Amino acid sequence: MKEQEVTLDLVLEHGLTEEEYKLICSILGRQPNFTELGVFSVMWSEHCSYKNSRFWLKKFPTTGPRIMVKAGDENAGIIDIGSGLAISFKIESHNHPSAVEPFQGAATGIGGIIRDIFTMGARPIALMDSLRFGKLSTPNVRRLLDGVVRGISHYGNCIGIPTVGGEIYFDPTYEGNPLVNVFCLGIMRHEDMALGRASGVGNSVYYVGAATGRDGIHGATFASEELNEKSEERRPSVQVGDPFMEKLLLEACLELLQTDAVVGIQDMGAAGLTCSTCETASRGGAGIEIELAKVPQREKGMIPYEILLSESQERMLVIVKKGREEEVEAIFNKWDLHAANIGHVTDDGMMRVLFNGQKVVEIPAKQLAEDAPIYQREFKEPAYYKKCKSEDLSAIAQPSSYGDILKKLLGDPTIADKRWVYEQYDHMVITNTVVAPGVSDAAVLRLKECEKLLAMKTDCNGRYCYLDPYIGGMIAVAEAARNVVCCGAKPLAITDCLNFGNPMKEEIFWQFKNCVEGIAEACRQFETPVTGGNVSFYNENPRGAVDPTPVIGIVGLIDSQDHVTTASFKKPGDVVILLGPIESGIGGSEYLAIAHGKKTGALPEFDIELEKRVQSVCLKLIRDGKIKSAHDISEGGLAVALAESCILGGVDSTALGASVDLPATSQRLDGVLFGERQSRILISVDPSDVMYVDDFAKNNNVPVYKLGTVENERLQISCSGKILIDERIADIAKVFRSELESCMS
Amino acid sequence: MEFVANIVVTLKPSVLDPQGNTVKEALHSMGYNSVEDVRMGKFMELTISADSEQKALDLAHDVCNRLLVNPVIETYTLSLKAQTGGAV
Amino acid sequence: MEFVANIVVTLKPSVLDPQGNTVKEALHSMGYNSVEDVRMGKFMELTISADSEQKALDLAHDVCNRLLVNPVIETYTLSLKAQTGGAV
Amino acid sequence: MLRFGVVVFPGSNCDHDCFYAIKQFVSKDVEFIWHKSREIHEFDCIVIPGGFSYGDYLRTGAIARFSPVIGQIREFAESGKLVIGICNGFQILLECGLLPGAMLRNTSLRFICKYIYLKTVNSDTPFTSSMEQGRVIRIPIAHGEGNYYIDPDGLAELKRNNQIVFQYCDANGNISDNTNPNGSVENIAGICNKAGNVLGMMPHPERCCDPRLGSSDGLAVFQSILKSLTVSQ
Ligand SMILES: Nc1ncnc2c1ncn2[C@@H]1O[C@H](COP(=O)(O)OP(=O)(O)O)[C@@H](O)[C@H]1O
Ligand SMILES: [Mg+2]
Repeated sequence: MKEQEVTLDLVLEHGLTEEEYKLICSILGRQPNFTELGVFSVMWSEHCSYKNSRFWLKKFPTTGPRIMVKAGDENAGIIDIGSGLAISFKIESHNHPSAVEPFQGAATGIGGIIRDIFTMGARPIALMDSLRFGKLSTPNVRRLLDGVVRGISHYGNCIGIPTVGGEIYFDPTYEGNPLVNVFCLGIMRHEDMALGRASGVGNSVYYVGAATGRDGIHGATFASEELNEKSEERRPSVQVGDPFMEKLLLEACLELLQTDAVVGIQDMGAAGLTCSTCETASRGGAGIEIELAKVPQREKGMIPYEILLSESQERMLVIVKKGREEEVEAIFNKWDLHAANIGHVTDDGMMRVLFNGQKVVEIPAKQLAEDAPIYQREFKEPAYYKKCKSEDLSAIAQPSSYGDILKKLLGDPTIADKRWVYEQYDHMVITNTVVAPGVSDAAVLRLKECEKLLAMKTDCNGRYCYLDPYIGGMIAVAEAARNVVCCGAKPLAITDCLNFGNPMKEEIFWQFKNCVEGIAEACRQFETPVTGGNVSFYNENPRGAVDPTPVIGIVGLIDSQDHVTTASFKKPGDVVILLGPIESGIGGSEYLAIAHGKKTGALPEFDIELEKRVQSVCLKLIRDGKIKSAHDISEGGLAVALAESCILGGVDSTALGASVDLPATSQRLDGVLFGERQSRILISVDPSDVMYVDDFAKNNNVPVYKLGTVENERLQISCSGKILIDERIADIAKVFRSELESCMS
Repeated sequence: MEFVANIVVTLKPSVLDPQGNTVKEALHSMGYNSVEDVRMGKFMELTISADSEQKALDLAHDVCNRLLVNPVIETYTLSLKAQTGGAV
Repeated sequence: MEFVANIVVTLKPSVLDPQGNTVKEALHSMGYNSVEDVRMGKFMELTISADSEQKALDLAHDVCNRLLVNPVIETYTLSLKAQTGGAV
Repeated sequence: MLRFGVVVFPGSNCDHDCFYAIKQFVSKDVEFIWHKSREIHEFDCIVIPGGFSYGDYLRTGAIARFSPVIGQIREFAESGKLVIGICNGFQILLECGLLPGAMLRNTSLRFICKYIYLKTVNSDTPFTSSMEQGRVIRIPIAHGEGNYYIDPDGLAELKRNNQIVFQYCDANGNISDNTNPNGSVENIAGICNKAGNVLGMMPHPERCCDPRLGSSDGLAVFQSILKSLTVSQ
């Protein structure tokens, strides 16, 4: 690569506007040189600056009694969980890299999110993955799924952090633009918290980890564009991950943070060296000066522009107290890592970069890091919205066999068991996994440091968000919360990954804004502040934008092992009870999509007050020891939830069944069976506790239905005596367990 | 006729090779300091039945491009020779 | 002087090659039925500085026997050439 | 008190799990051993834990065998003391020749993490002494290369010396191709050396010592070690 003259064309090519360029000139008091232009373009890209989303992200509640570090202040938020312990967690997207190179794209996504967590001083103890693909009937989709799962498996297993949960949806909307969102959670003692700040004039700036190559130059700007044939040409920006290097970095950094030799630490993620230097300086209210010739380099002849913008993986920046350098170098040496002292902290607030002694960049760090323009994009309600909402679904015929529909839904890869995926992930290493993937609505981890446990899950139904972004956004939070409640946890806080199309399109921005408002409202209602997250725009393929998909990662706290509850029925004779309303429309359901090929309709009624009551009644009953199993009713509705609680109930061939009779209804039966009304939890209780549960729910104004009993071998569902479904568990279990695998082999 | 295609797939020169690096470091710590660089790749041997050398060659290239090689990060070289002694 | 050693490591014929089998089956399902067999191996390229070709060769063999190849399951072939143009 | 040492290589990742399981359930006296150490004779049992030493680059366990600690472990083993390698630890023991055979990739070519059943076919080792012959335990595996290979002569020798310790089976102890998760020769999941004091096994006993995690069957392995060490002291 060669240095170029800065012209307006070049500015535009860098994804900056003419106005932004003027602003840059006024910050500098002169024109930027080529390198500085590159630096501004990555820092002011959508990916790094959130210039199109920041205005709306401010709507999220971010404070609460447990918040120790707020969203946006550092790489990730920190939440107090008592006993002197805190957790840090975050979710991030790696959609575009994964579309181009699924294995490495997903692998480096895992690497990136792990660095975000240990840079806070937390030891990462869990990963989750939230994935969206097109339909598996397409060979290319199978290739993508295979590559993404292998990539996550490769990186997560090697570094030794269990992937304990996640979710996958398959829908044509994601074809050609898969979503790969990854979540990491870490734990620390309060006093081990580390911050990404550079301060103390004269302190040393260390570069540690992998050498810099020409990887991913303009990765950040690449993530801020739509995918098209041109992206193919940009393929060199694909990076290769090295989980072994990251494992060494992780151990070395955590060991280092046990000393008090470190002032600040920050990972080099998007926009690499550029971002980490100007952000640490800006947060620390200081300046920073580095010499690029001292940066370890993998390739020959790199120019400053390339070194500064490279997104090579597995690198960290560490600000070390003056005089403590030897101690720090000894720790890196122990872990066979090369650490280079590349500069020092200054007091003039400048990000100054030298190359062989020659000044190549001089920019006020704070303005570079924080003063990117913020835009309020135009938005407009799309035409489809009212049309779908008012669509008359009464003409849709009832299926001829409810049993066949049940099997079809259970074998639908979106609903079917994801064993083929999670068995490729080490989900047990670190030996905390009390509730493993596939067992319940959320994962549960014990903590070796205290009696409490954590429950966690990611969730989002993009179809709901398409049909009604505001309600869909609320539901994403509500369902995530319901999932951890079913495990016996009190929801603590959330992180979000907002996957949308091109924000310059007004109708897309309308979806974005409404989802954000829905999420913000739900978070206020559930008192679960947002601790951080990520925005991924430009998720489009030639046919248009993906469904709006604001993935919510949630973490809940369980007080005691006794409260841990799973989704499976436990014993024949136990009573099956529904907490929440029984009737449901079919709008927006997986049933409507799978059995009738329709993505439309008004979503079933959603009342957040009712949702809160259902959740708190369920949690209270769990804590009082009255509930033997609890399962959230989601995709596939009541019938699928019943089937799952039966199937999950057995070890190997001894699955349990159930016999339930639904109360007479004037509503459509496919809706009652397969509709996806929210605010519903399927529980089973000991016969002696039925009265108590019934009274308690009613007293708290939660609808409650005694549906039937846990049995052996068969699932029978009738409605006021008339049999609707009667299937052998062995048969439906086979469909549920094997469908994803048979699609993939 | 039968042909054997030997295919060597390597990472493009600018792509990070974590395996190669780690092996190099290991060799250095074993005292083999004169090994200056290590790059790792894949080797594949395909036995192909075809009417002519040209057809076998075309097929081998086709298979490389479609399945065996990931053009995003890899390149390959191919050599073909007729299998002497007929069928194995 | 600089030399480049190309090393091909393959599984011994008596050892089952699950990867090669899987690739073969994938090729068959893509319609490439004329691919009769696939064997997978590893390729390694070592850059060695040495006084003579013989020394470089000895070193490369040494490194293969000590680290790069597991004789229980693998065999290897080695070829060496002088790096033209000297140091890179 | 009996001293356990857990070896840490760059890239080991079940080191803390082994340490924790031993400390909680087996012996308070457990320490980490950094792979560059040259002094291990004060320990009674060495545990080589699972993980991805050196990223498992080149071959699993191939690079780790050149760590200084391996020479020590060799002497330790030759003196008759107990060494157990779990998963990556097993792979390292194969690479350094303390156990015969080699590992290939799972026939599925995928990493597999799940609970399986394991049959104790030799209860006459220090690692299985507290289990009855034929006992079936439920225990997790988590590996991409656990497909144990040994040539026919080697296999005959293993059998002759009664070195096969664990085999993959079903809940009732039946051993068949259907219960072979990775393609291992004769469903072999664990073997010992001729003298019986070095064991390698792919499944993870340290992951199932705590009943909270779903099974405590793995404890039997550590209890056996404890028992035989106590007897020999
Ligand atoms: N990509 C994945 N990675 C790991 N675990 C997954 C993944 N997808 C689903 N799971 C696990 O499978 C189980 C069911 O998940 P899901 O179908 O999302 O349930 P629900 O409908 O209750 O939200 C959960 O334990 C979940 O963590
Ligand atoms: Mg759920």
